[in-house]
Parts: sequence; structure tokens; C-alpha cells
Amino acid sequence: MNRDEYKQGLDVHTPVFIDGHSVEIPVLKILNHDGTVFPGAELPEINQELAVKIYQSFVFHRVLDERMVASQRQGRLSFYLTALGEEATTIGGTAGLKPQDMIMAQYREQGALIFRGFSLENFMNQMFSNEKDLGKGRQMPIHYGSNDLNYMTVSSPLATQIPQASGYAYGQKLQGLDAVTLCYFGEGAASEGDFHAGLNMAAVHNAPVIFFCRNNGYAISTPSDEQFRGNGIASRGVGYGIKTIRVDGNDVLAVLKATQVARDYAVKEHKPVLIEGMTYRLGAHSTSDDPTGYRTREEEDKWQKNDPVLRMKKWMEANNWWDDSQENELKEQYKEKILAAVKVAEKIDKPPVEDLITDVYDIPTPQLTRQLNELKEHIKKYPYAYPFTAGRIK
Amino acid sequence: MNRDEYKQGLDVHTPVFIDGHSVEIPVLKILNHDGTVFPGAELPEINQELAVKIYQSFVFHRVLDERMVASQRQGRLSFYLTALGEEATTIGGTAGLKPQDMIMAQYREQGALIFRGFSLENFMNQMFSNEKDLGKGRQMPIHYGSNDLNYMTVSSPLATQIPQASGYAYGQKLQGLDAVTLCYFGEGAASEGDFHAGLNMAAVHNAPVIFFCRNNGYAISTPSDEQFRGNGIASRGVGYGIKTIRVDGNDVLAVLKATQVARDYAVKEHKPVLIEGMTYRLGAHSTSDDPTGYRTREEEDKWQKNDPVLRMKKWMEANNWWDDSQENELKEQYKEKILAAVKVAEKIDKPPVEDLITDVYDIPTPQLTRQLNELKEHIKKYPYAYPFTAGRIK
Amino acid sequence: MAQMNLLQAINNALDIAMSENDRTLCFGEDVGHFGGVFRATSGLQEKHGKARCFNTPLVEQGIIGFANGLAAQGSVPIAEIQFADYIFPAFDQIVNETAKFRYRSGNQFNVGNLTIRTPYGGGIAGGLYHSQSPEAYFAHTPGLKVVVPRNPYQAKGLLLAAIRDKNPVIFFEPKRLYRASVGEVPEEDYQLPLGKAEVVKEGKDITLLAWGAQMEIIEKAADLAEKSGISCEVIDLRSILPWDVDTVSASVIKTGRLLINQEAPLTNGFASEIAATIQDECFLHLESPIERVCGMDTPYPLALEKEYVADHLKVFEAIKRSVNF
Amino acid sequence: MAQMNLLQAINNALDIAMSENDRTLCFGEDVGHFGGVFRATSGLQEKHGKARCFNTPLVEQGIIGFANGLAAQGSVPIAEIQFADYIFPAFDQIVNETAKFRYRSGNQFNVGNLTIRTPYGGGIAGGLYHSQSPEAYFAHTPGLKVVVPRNPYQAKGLLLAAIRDKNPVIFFEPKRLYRASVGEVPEEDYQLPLGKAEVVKEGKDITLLAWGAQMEIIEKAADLAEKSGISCEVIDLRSILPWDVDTVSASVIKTGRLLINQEAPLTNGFASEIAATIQDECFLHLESPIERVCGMDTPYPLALEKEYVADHLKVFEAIKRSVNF
Ligand SMILES: Cc1ncc(C[n+]2csc(CCOP(=O)(O)OP(=O)(O)O)c2C)c(N)n1
Ligand SMILES: Cc1ncc(C[n+]2csc(CCOP(=O)(O)OP(=O)(O)O)c2C)c(N)n1
Ligand SMILES: [Mg+2]
Ligand SMILES: [Mg+2]
Repeated sequence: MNRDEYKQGLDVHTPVFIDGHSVEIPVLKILNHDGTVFPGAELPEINQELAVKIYQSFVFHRVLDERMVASQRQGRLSFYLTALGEEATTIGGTAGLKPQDMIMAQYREQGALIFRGFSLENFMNQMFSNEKDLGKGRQMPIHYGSNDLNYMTVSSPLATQIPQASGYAYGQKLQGLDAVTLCYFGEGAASEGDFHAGLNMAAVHNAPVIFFCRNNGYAISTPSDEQFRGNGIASRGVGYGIKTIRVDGNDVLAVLKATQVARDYAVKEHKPVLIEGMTYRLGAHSTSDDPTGYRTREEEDKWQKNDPVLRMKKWMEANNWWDDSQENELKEQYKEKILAAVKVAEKIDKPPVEDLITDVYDIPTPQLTRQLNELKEHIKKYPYAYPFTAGRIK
Repeated sequence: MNRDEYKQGLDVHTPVFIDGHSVEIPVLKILNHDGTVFPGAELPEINQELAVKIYQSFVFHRVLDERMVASQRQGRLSFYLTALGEEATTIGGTAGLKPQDMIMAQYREQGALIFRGFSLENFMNQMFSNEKDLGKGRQMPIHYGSNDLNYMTVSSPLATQIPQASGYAYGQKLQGLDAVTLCYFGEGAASEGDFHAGLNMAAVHNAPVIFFCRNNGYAISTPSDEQFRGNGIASRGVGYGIKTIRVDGNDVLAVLKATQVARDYAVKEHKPVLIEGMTYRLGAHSTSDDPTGYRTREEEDKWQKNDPVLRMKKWMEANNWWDDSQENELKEQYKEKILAAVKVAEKIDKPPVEDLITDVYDIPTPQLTRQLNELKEHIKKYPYAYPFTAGRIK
Repeated sequence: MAQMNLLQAINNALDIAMSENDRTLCFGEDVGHFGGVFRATSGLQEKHGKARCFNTPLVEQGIIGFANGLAAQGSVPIAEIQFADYIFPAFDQIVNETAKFRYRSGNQFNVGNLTIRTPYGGGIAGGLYHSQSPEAYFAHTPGLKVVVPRNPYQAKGLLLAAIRDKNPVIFFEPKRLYRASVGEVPEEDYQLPLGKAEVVKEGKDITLLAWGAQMEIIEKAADLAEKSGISCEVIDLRSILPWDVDTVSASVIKTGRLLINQEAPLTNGFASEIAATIQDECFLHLESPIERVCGMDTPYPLALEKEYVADHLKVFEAIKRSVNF
Repeated sequence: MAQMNLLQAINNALDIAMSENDRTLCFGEDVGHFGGVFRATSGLQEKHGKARCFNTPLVEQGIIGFANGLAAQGSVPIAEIQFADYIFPAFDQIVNETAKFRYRSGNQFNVGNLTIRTPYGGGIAGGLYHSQSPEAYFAHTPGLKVVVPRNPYQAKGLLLAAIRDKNPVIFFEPKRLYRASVGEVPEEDYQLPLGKAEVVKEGKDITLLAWGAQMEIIEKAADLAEKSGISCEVIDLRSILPWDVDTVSASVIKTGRLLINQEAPLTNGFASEIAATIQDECFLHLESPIERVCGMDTPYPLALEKEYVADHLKVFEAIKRSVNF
């Protein structure tokens, strides 16, 4: 916005304050809780095939989350993190993209990878940090990444991916690609300085990036009313001069629609869009967390009734695209596959000792090579102390 | 804002985006260019005494800036920075406070110190970094600070004072003081992550801080339309849920009014306020800068006509509170005093060598004491190389 | 005396500090009602109120900025950074602001009341973002004090000293010992001195020096060495900044050998500073090169954590190398 | 060959890089039309367009975050931080992101194309916030390369190498030499190697080591020493990370003595790392303690800059101390 333009606000001669109430933020809703489409609603581009793909992704996601939490409880896995209740934001959002679009996620977006077809083996190898992990066993479980699927490797420091997404998208634009970057983050992460940096830079440099805030009400134990006092995250988009839309994040068709429209706009206008998906983190923050200490059962129950998967299912059934027997069969199938995959992955070797020093630089420095050689000599002296690697050192 | 509250936005079933146009930001104006008060305008609390004090501060400010730039040109001073054209934001803002209110400034707010009565000697000793400088000659010219006057020492890294101001104000509130913190910053500095952090934290923790953005159109060479795309800085206040007001920053009565009202609100409600003062940096960024390379003469001329000092003068004259002869006499007087003060300050010794290590900690560490002793021995060997201190080492 | 783990000792110190001075505050991400993700601030909000113990928004630069402001105002902020790996967004507030606040104002203002607490270090299968030991990043910053306790007793005494010290202190808590390290801790108030190392065990052939969680590593290595007939003097540095050159020098002058064990990567870690200083201070007394046994020069790994870490076996080998030089 | 000052050499290198590859971008605060506050990017926007050379908003964490994203995407970003003193807001993006990007993804993604340029150092009456030399803060961070040129010829060759290197490089430019250092620079393209020190002058009694603007200090001190009959070998380290241990060791084995001169404060500066490594590598060859002549352990002063700095006289005294040990 040009300086002269915004200066042409109304003149007043007594103090008039503006505040959160000065901006009305509509919420896009397409699917009603009973699975019917709201009268007058504009459906997203969707056909039976896409609908089934989305729904199957939901089913897989739920089974995966459930099985992995169980594995963690059994002590087979060190850590896991479910996305229970907010699957529509990630699966619906990804369904609104093209495969060449880059996704830069926070960590609770396994739905995006599921939709894009990340293999079960890839999931497992990452979580069991074995030598087949694409990330070479270097990050905690759930820090997935896939170059093939244009899904940037997740990094734990929150919000760092937000300005990165702006830069990534700017690069896509300069190359003239038909591609955008979609950047996921939580309403908690949106408090970081990097959020401010990323949104402002995208606005100023006209980067085709879709910022997608999963506003799920909590950042670990911190409820969103101790996180900010504005009207959600959407109200901030206004301040950056970014086109902004709030959607019911548990309405997968609304999420899909918003993302499709946002993508269109971002590609054509080379400008960013902010989507705020209103949802709820139904589960614990992670397997290290227990939410009973900081929120009520009633609150959880309320949101339990607002299940995005169930809502879509009703719509699918009304369309005769889905039924219970299909669902049960699929669930069983996924469950078995996942159990089998866990068993395979947990037996695969840890990465070789050489992987300690690779990828720090493109080529290990002399110092690193020396440190590795010293380590190998050491391991040979004490093989019993380093059972994962001792047997494989030449 | 509570989560349930903001969720009750309008439901829509086709995508509706909000953007910069969704929020109308009125501009508070009290004094017209001809020095008359706008019909219906609510005057701030002001009497002749305060008006004269404000106006005299303006005059002093202009003479000081003019003389110090000249001193810099003559090579007597290493660096200076004027506030030409935006004096109403700092003098008017400070006039709206009480003496016990803390001011945390950026660097272009000498007007605040002038209004609060920082002595000419203190200004000079800082700029000439001599041993009488309250800051002990450690910072570049214009980095003033005064504990007595509740003016926090200026620090060059931009925006760092913003979250600090939130914390300072929170402390004032906890102590139950009748005091607020006023935090000045430029529209450029508002791009920093610390701006986001500071405003959000003040909102969440209900800190009585007045954020005062001097939107003067430039950050060194960068015009504000390459700095952000929102509707100025005020539009961001909405996103934080902070009461926000935009004022004509060249209308000292509007600035005074806004600050008085903001202070009242902040003290009573224990909540932050954001004021955006729309103004223009008429001079160069600093004596190291030359703006002819990045902006037009026409633009400068336009703003030259919007002089805050002249506007107030017309009002003062209409009230019979001021006339030209008073002004000329005062200017001459200030000029002489300043010239004399420069001559005194530049002859005062540099700080003693001991001040190299004081104030790093409350008490110098053994390492620092040793480093100082070694340095003194060294200086004794080569006194000619360290003329400022050699003569004074015992 | 009571049996406490390291978390309880810290919680107890915080409680004492908040009880004695109602201007003392504890805050950070999830620090309030929940008591912090490690529960170090458990119960403090209930006891001292929401105004003095609270959750902050998720913004480390804001937490420290806010804390700097509070400290300048005369309050006594104790800010928690949830993991030391996440202290970097606050780096500017710490290095450019906290550390230089008193100096740049000519002592007109200061943030000496500030304490920053943060869990650091590996050994918890945390990978590269839940395992870092960033003390060296701060050790190059005059104006800060940096402290690392090794057990519950040390933690309580050093933390109380840090909170009351008139300089800003970063207090790194060895998170792998939070529950693992248990010991006798006086229930009453006490302080341990900042800037002073502690000789934990006397010996004559070599000085072993570490801090925080690595203390148990060098103690274990010392035991191994003793079995081979090597007598080790074991020192806990405790304070990284300012550090106790005299105690370390005196020991090295006696033993003629120094080994420093550090969890962080080798290059430009704090062990480098110690080695550089001691080779100067004790040049004529050193019988072998100063050994640094450190993390490798890579990010902290996950699957290969065991191989990566500067464990007691690597220390033991280095002891033999030094003694047999 | 042409006479260029250090700024012109840098500008020339940037122009070559932008001309050879249209995915190369230069950006930062005031970098666009204005050409940067020091004018290092002067003319680049006019020549290469606004899309490739532009002003950014005033947010260092954003500049580097944006640059990380561009680099990951395959563009070649050259980001400017206006003063090295203002690099700290970007510390998290550099230390947690840039440095670990390739490693954490198992080489699926990398930001090797990134170069960060920033003016550093004192001697310009800039006080504590326009004088810092923060190279040591980055030297503790595996995954980064850190380079400091000493003159226009070095600056052009090293900057071109940094831009083309497949790893992220922080390029510290000695701002007090921007206009003061003038020399012959080839107009055509050339590169100088990263990770390699240069023996600037051979000698036999003592090795003097520095980097960047301090090179002229040790050369001046070497001249003084030569007059007293002390023969100095003078080495420019050039790369801080990774650093050339071999060249330095070989020299110290020859001379038996080492002095390191560093602009930054003493404690935990990069001189500490060098001293720690060399006392180990060259233990039996060292005839005196390794000398570190550095800034004092305080923020950088203003009025007393002359007293504070590690000047040639302090170096000269340390040379004599070392030789007469
Ligand atoms: C910079 C940083 N600070 C703190 C953390 C620790 N942390 C991990 S997740 C989390 C909460 C994030 O909440 P939100 O962004 O709302 O995402 P959600 O978990 O709800 O999906 C915190 C504080 C971190 N990973 N990075
Ligand atoms: C963190 C940081 N980055 C960069 C700078 C260099 N710098 C000094 S002033 C300035 C422009 C500030 O503009 P604005 O905030 O609009 O204030 P104005 O000069 O207009 O009063 C810049 C970039 C700095 N001091 N600190
Ligand atoms: Mg959340
Ligand atoms: Mg400005």
C-alpha cells in the first residue's frame, strides 16, 4: 500500500481508537455437521476419486497415529505426536495443491505426506532412525522430509520455516514456475519473531506463498488466550496487507476450497495468502505430554463431537462414495500393514558410523575425517560399548 | 480475546478474503495548517505554560540540530542525527506523560529529553564522549540516557527496546505505580521480530505501555512501501488486540491529546496502546547519509510545507502566547549557549583508562583487573601512542 | 537435609527466591499452571500467584526482552527457555542487550537482576534440537555470567547465588540429570559461590576438568584410571564465565597434566579457552599437551549418540595418552 | 589489473557472480537502489534488475530466513547484514537452520548456495554497536564456513569462491579497510581457496597469525620486530572455519613460537581455538607459551578505542615476551 493511499483515512478531531472489533472475520464453512452442504455453498473442485483419496488418507492417518502411540507405549518407539482432530487442515490443504508445490511444515502435518503418498516404509524408517531413513537417523521421530514429494524436512525450532517459505516461493516465482509454497505452522509458533519476518517479507516481495495456520487452541499446555489477544491469527494478515481467509478447519471441503482459491490467487498474482484453519488438538501435545493437567474433559468432549473425519464420512455416504464395510476393511488392512512395517523397521540397522560426519558439509573437512578415524580406532578398542556400529567398522 | 468469542464471526459459504481494506483507520487531527483548531476538535489538556514549554522545546530542538550538524561538518563531532520535521511526535508525546513515566526511545527522540530538561552540558558531554558523559563515553553521539529523567539509555540495535518496554511496564504495574512506559520506534524498526514479540507480550500480559511509532516514511534509504504492505503500523495493532490510534504526527496538539488519552487508559486499564504518528523525516537519516540519492526534491518540498513547528506557532500567535521577537531572541540565546557548550565539552578530558573495565560487571572480574593492569603498564611504555590517557596513569 | 533430585532442588531454590522477595518472577513457555515441560516451576503459580509465575507467548526473543525490561525496572526476573537449543532466537537480546546494558549506560541502568534458566545437553535421545550445550556461545560475551551445576546440591546453591547476583546469569541445567541425579540437599537457604571451581577429588598425576553433566563422565574415567594406577585430580569448573583460572592453574602446576571434557563440539568450545589460558599460565609445568575430549564437530546426532559423545572410555584413553606422552 | 579499494573489489565480485548466473541475488537493508550504506552493492540493481537486487524490510532474522529458503530452492542468495553487530537477530536462522540444513535432512535439502556478507570490526569510532568482530560465535558451529579477507585482491577471490562453494559461507568484510585498503585486482574472474591460510612473509623466530583487518597490525609489528633482529613469519588465516591447521602447525614447528592477534575480546575468541589446537599439535616444538593479543574482555569502547585495541605495539611487546621467554 502506498503511503499516500493509507494516509487518506478519515480525519477525526476527537480520539477514536481501533481495536480487535474493528475487523470482522468471516469463517468459511461448506460442509455442515450432518454431512450436508450448506445452502449456497460453493463446492471446491472435487470428484469421487479425489474424495476417496482424501477419505482414505484420513483413515490411514488415524490408524497410523493410533498404532504409533501404542508402539511408543510399548517402549518400541521413543516419541510420537498425533494430529487427532486436525487432519482436515493438512490433508485438505495438501489436496488443494499441485504435486510441484513445496510444503514446509511444522511437525504435526503427517497428513500432508500421507496424501502425497509417502511410503509406509519411509514413515517407519524415519521413526526408528534406522539406516534406511531418508534423514539418516539424525532427527527425532516425526521429523520427516521428502525431496521427491516436495516436502521440506521438518526442523524442531518453531517458525523458522516461515521466512524460509517466503524465500522459497520468491525463488519459484523468479524461475517462472507454476508452483507455490505452502507453509504450515501452529498458532503458538505464530508468536515467534520469524512469523512476523516471514509474512512481512512475503507481502513486500510478492512471494506466492500460502501461510496456513493450524489454530488448534494450544501450544503444549498454553491455551491460545495466553498466546495472543487479537482476533485469532487471521486478524494479523490485515496488518501485513495479505489476503486472508479463515476457515472451519474441521470442514475438509472448506479447507480444500480455501486452498484451491488461495493457490490460484498466489500463482496468478504472485502474492501471499494467509489461511487460518480453526481446529482443535484433540490429543496430547505428544507422547511426552498429558493434557489432563491443563484442560477439562468437557472442552475435549465438545470438540470430539466436531470430528472432521466423521463429517466428511457422512457426506461421502450421502454421495454413495463410501460405506462402513469399506471402512472397516481398510482399517484392518492398514493396521496389519503398519504392524508389519514396525516389525521390519525396528530390526533394520542403525546408520553406519560414517554418517556421523557426512552432510555437515558437502565434503567432510580434514578435521572431521580425522575425528571419524579416531572414533573408529576407539570403537575397535571397546566394541562392546558401541554395539550398533562396532561390528561394521572396517 | 477468548477463543469462543472470535470464533463467532459470520459464517460464509463462499470464500471471502479480508485484507488491508477491511480496516478503516481514522487520523486524529486537531490543529489545522493555518493554526486554527478544527471545528469540533477536543483540545488536549494544555495551558499557556505548557504550550510555551512545548514551543520553546521546539525552538531549542531546531537550533541544537542545526548547530550540531554544523559542528559535524566542521569535523568537531563524529556523528549527528537530526529529527527535523518530526519534533511534534517526541515533544508532544513526552508532554502527554508524567515525569515518573519511563521513556524507552530509538535514537531520534532528543525532543523527549529536551522537554524533560536534559541539560545542555549533558547533551554535549555525551556527544563529545568526554569523562563527564553520563554514559562514560562508550556510545556514539546521540545515544543519550538519563536515570534522573526516566529516559532509558538508547542502544543502537533496533527494536530491542520494544519487548523491554513491555517488561518494564509490567514491573511498574506489579509495583502498583502510577506510571507507564512509553516506547518510541520507527516504522522501519517495526519490521523486526522484537516488535512482534513486544506488542504481543504487552497485550497478553496487560502491560501499561504506550507504543509510539514514528512513521516518518523512511528507514535510511528504504521507503515505507518497501518496508511493509499493510495500512501503516496502526493496522497491526488490531491483530494484537491492542487499542490503536493514528494521529497526524505533525500536529502537536493531536499527538498530545492522543498520548494523554492513551496514558489514562494504560494506567487505569493496565493495558497497552499503540499510537502511530504520521510524519516525515525531512533531513538526512544522519550526517553519514545523503537522501538526494533516493528521494525527490518535490517530495521533500511537500512535507516542508507541513511543518509542525510553524503550525503550532500560528496557534500560539493566535492565542497571543508567542511572537516573532520572542522567537528570534530565544534562538539567538540558544545558539550562543550551544556554541559555548560545544567549546567547553570538546575540551573536557576523555574518560580515565579505568572506565574501560568498569560496568562490564558490577565489580570487575579478576581477569578484567589483570587486563587493565597490563594495559596500564603498556601505556607507560608507549605514552606517546595513547595521548588521551597516558598522562593520567598512576 | 532431604533427598531431592535436580528438578526438585531447582524448584526449591525458585520457591525460596520467590518467597523472600515479592518482586521475583518466574516465567517462560508453559511455566505457569503446568509448571514447565520438565516441571521445574511446578506449584509456583499456585503458591505465588499468576502475576508472578506465568506462561508467556511462544517467543524467546520476547521472553528475554521482557525479562531485560523487568530487570532494568528493578524486578527480579527468572526467565526459562524451554530447551537451550531454543535460546538462539533470544541471542540478540542476550548478547547485545543483557550483556551490555550496564556498560553502555555508564551504570545508569542495569539488568543485573536477571537470571535465565535453561535445560541443556544430550543423552536423552533428543537429536540435534534437544541436546545442544551452547555455553561457549555465551562465554565470548563480556557482561554475562554463565553457570552449570552438576548435581542437586550444587544446583540449589548456585541458582540462589545466581538469582541474587547483581549481574545477569545464564544458568544451564543438565537435563539428563533432572531426575537421574538425586542427593542430599539442605532444605534451608544457602548459596555457593559463582566464579569458583571446586576440586571434587584430589590427585597427583593429571587434572580432569569438566562441568555439569560431564562431571559424572570424568569421575567414572578417574575410577578407571585409578585402577590402572593413575591418580586423577577432578575439578568441577561450575562457572564458565567468569572462570576460576587460579584453581585450575594451581592443580595443573601440581599434576603437570590437564584433560578437559566438554559435551559440546570441539572447535571453539569452552575447552579451547581453558587450554589456551592454561598452556600460557602453566607452560613450564605441562608434561604433555592439554587434552580436549569433546563432542565431534557435527550437529548432535540421534541414532549414533553413543558413538558421538565424549564418554568415559574416550576420557580414559586420553588420560592414558596424556600420562604416557 | 586495476586499482580497486576493498569495496570496489567486492562490488566487482558480486557483479561477476550476478552476471554469470541469473539465479544469483543480492539483498539486504538499503542494498537496492541505494547500493547499501557502504555502497558495496552500488549499481547492481540498475544492471541486474529490481527482482535480483533489492531492499528488504528491516529484519535480519527475515533476511536470513528468506535467504535460507531461496538457497534451498536452488537460487543463489547473497544476503547482506548491514553491520556484523546486527547479525545476532539472525543467529537462530544461521546456527540452527543454515548450519544444520543439509545434515538434518540427510542431504535431501541443503542451503549450500547461501553467502552472508557483513562488515565487521572497529577502528571507525563506532562504539560497541558498530565495531564487533563476531567470527568466534560462528566458529563453534559445524556446517558453516567463515571467511575474512584482508585486502581487495583477497576479497574478490575469496568472495567468488564463497559464492560458488556448495556450503553456506559467512563472509566478514573488514569495514575499516573498505576505502583505506587499495590494491591491484585482476578485472577478470578468479578464485582463492577456502580453508587455506596464506604465508604472507616467511621468517624463522616466531609465527604471527591473524586475519582480516588485523593483518596490517601484525605486519607492522613484524617490521618493528625485524628492526630488533627478530625474524617473523606472518600468516593470514583467511578461513576461520574450517581452518588450516596444517599450514599453521608447519610454521610453528619451524619457528617454535606462535602469536595470534585477534580483534575480538580474548575469552573464547577464535585465537583460543588456535592456541588449544597448536599446543597439542606442536607441543614438543613450542619454546614459549602461545601468545594471544586480543581485544579486552569488555564491549568495544568508543572514547578509549585506542587503548582497547590489539595494536601493533601490544603485538610487538608480546613478540619480545615470547622470544625472551
Ligand atoms: C523455538 C522453539 N521454542 C520452543 C519449542 C518447544 N515447543 C515445541 S512444540 C511447542 C508448542 C507449539 O505450539 P503450536 O505452534 O500451537 O503447534 P501445535 O503443537 O499446536 O501443533 C513448543 C513450545 C520449539 N520447538 N522451538
Ligand atoms: C538490528 C539493527 N539493524 C540495522 C540497523 C541499522 N540501522 C540504523 S537506523 C536504521 C533505519 C531505521 O529506520 P526507522 O526505524 O524507520 O527509524 P528512523 O531512522 O526513520 O527514525 C537502520 C537500518 C540497526 N541499528 N539495528
Ligand atoms: Mg497449537
Ligand atoms: Mg522511519
